[in-house]
Amino acid sequence: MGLMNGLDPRSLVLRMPGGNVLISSLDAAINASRSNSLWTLTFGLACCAIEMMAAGASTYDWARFGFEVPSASPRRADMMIVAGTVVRKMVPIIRTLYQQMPDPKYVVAMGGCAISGGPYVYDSYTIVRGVEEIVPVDIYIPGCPPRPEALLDGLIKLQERIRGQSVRTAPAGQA
Amino acid sequence: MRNVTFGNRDKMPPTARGTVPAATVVQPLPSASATSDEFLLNIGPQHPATHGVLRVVVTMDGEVVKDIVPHIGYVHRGLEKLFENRTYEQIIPFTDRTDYLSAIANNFAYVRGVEMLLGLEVPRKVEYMRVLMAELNRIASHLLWLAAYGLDMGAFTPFLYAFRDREEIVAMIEEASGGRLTTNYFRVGGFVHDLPKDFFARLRKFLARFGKALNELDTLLVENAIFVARTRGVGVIGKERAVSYGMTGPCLRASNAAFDVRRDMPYSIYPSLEFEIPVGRNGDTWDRSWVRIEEMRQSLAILRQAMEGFPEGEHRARAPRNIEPPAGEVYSAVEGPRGEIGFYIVSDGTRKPYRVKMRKPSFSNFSALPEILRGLKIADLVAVMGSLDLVVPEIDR
Amino acid sequence: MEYATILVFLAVAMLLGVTSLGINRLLMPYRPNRVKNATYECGNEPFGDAQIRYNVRFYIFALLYVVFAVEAAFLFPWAVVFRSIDGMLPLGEAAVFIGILVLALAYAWRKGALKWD
Amino acid sequence: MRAEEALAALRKRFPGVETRPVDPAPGVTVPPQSLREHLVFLRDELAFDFLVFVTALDRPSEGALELVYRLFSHETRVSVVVRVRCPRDGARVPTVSDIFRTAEWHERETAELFGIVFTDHPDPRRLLLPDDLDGYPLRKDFTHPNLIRLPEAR
Repeated sequence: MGLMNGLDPRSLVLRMPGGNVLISSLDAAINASRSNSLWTLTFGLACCAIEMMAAGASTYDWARFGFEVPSASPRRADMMIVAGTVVRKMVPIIRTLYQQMPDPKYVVAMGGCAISGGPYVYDSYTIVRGVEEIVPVDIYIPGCPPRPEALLDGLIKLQERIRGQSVRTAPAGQA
Repeated sequence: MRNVTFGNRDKMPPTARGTVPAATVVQPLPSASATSDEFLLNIGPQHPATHGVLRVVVTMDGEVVKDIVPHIGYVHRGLEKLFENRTYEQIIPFTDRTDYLSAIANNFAYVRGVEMLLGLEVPRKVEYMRVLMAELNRIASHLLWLAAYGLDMGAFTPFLYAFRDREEIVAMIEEASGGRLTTNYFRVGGFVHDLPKDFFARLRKFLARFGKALNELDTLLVENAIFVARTRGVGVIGKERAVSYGMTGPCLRASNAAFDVRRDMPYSIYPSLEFEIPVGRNGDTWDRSWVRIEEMRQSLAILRQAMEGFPEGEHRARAPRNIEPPAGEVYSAVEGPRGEIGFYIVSDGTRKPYRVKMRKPSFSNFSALPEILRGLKIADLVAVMGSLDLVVPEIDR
Repeated sequence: MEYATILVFLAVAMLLGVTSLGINRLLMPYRPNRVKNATYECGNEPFGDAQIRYNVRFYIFALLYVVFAVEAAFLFPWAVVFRSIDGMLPLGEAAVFIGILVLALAYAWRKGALKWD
Repeated sequence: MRAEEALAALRKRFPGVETRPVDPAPGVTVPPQSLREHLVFLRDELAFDFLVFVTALDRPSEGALELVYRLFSHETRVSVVVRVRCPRDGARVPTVSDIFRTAEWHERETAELFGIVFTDHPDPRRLLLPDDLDGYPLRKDFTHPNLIRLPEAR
């Protein structure tokens, strides 16, 4: 298997007399570095934000997987975790924030509210039934709120998807 | 590894369902006049200091704050409209999603209101269980406030220590109710199920350890010299102005006002428990923080007393299957971690309430921000907002 | 004096910079758009203009800082050669140099340049 | 000032004091014109220093909106409910935000959710609702394309 965690198996490790030589494809190297250092845009809307903080705290500690820096500005963020209820007054803001994030960017819809409006689908005149109507979503993490482990599991799935990317067809950000 | 492209990433997602209108662009505010050197600073919905999504437009003169205009409603889900189309039992999970840090206090206030409408007496064991859970929830909420406030003031360590202790409480609450944060544990007349077998063993272990850990947290943040320098005498509000703004909870008690719903409108078994109400003297940001630390110590004392006097008995009273209270109205208030949480429930005899008005502490506490902050510096804005311990969905409902 | 080595050194430095940026430019998905290039305003439409007038005291403090930064810059070479020269002369010179600047600071202080609000 | 004195003074001042079932707090119905005067009396004479909340009830059958002001006194620990009945459309009620500062936001919220105009309110902007939402959501007859009602359980 790959030498480093997450390195693409296509990479070869040659044992040479002078020491090991590592040959890897460009994609594998880029994807390994990109997937293991995803910075998240702190975007807590409601209850899921607290579980996101718990995932960042000492007990669950998502820094083990490379999500070390929750960045407050979209300029340094790789992914946007929409954690909480999306409401129509928030729509232009979410769109602007998403477009202000540099490519390649990813969106994680955390919790029932972000996926489909959650418990507020009926009888709410301001609810947006799912953040996918505003920004393209990559990973959906169900739960109300999802446990920190569920969030970590979702983010690890996102990492695996990123490892499958290629520079030729890197995800095209939104116009 | 197959080559993955993320679906139709190029074009914007179709708003086929048409529920989302074209981007309702927020009209830009008029910028301050060109002659004066005032300018408008927008601390917008997505900002670390706002603990959620509320927007504050600050008119600045240099670095001094001249005026503040808060904008809220970015998580307004229209709950009070939603409640009019839900039965009394279906409303319980929504109450703890308005203020997820004190879900149990919200459940408590709402369920007590419905029980008053029904004239239902709950067994003594249920009262003790409710006080136990409410005080545990208060400590967990204050710990999260401490963590977030540490982050706001630039101290990362309290965040880790506070969350370590909070995880213990959250694990206990989860074992009892099934939910870490949004518990939905209360029912009209009692609880969903009884406390787990080893609950008191874990609680005793927690009480033994947490006293020392709390002193550690206290010296780590609230007694920290830099913290005191940044908060002593900053953001002062007097007792009369605080009461006039409807402030309640630690923010009010910091301004030398010994008002606590557990004393003023006694409910459950609080009259039979001895605990003091910590009161700050001069209503500044440091006092608001100190009051919360002292409250946690008082909660530990309450937990010990409730544990000793814990009676035997049913964990749920004989409540009717379908709850249809007689026509009438009731206001039931509980002392949540942020202040008075009240439910004004008007029933018309059917299975769904005619109107439910939620009186939430953060709504009034936040409305006092412009008066507290006028004339302070921009760095103090972050300190004062953190000390108000705001939970945004509670403001917007 | 072989200037060639410096030239080569310079070329390699330039090459290093250009290639790393070039590769970066080739590999990264580059999609600028109007909103992405707009200033970040916590998610809202940016309003007001950036060139606002603000109090002069910020500028004065910046000036004073520059003066003392330059002073420190001059003291570095002096400190390097200080040990190799015997006698009290270098110490005296530095004292005069620092004295003049302290005088300037005292003057600024008296004139109220350091008064903040 | 003890609780009994406050209650006695209350009954003396307002003849029509009545309590509705279950809520022990005495209720008083006043016309909109004299609302301010009564609230100043309650705050200054009877020490009702805390305005708990301001909200409204939509009574479409009676064609009326019922405003509810709930006051509480920290000194005497007594609650009182002041009610104002006004017509469903074109209701104009004087603001009390200068008597109780908390009323400013409560009134703004009640105004945009029920459609009541609070005269000479210092800042009558919208508080919670998005700008493009017209109609008053908390009225019983409010409909909106985005509002899908929960289907009745069979």
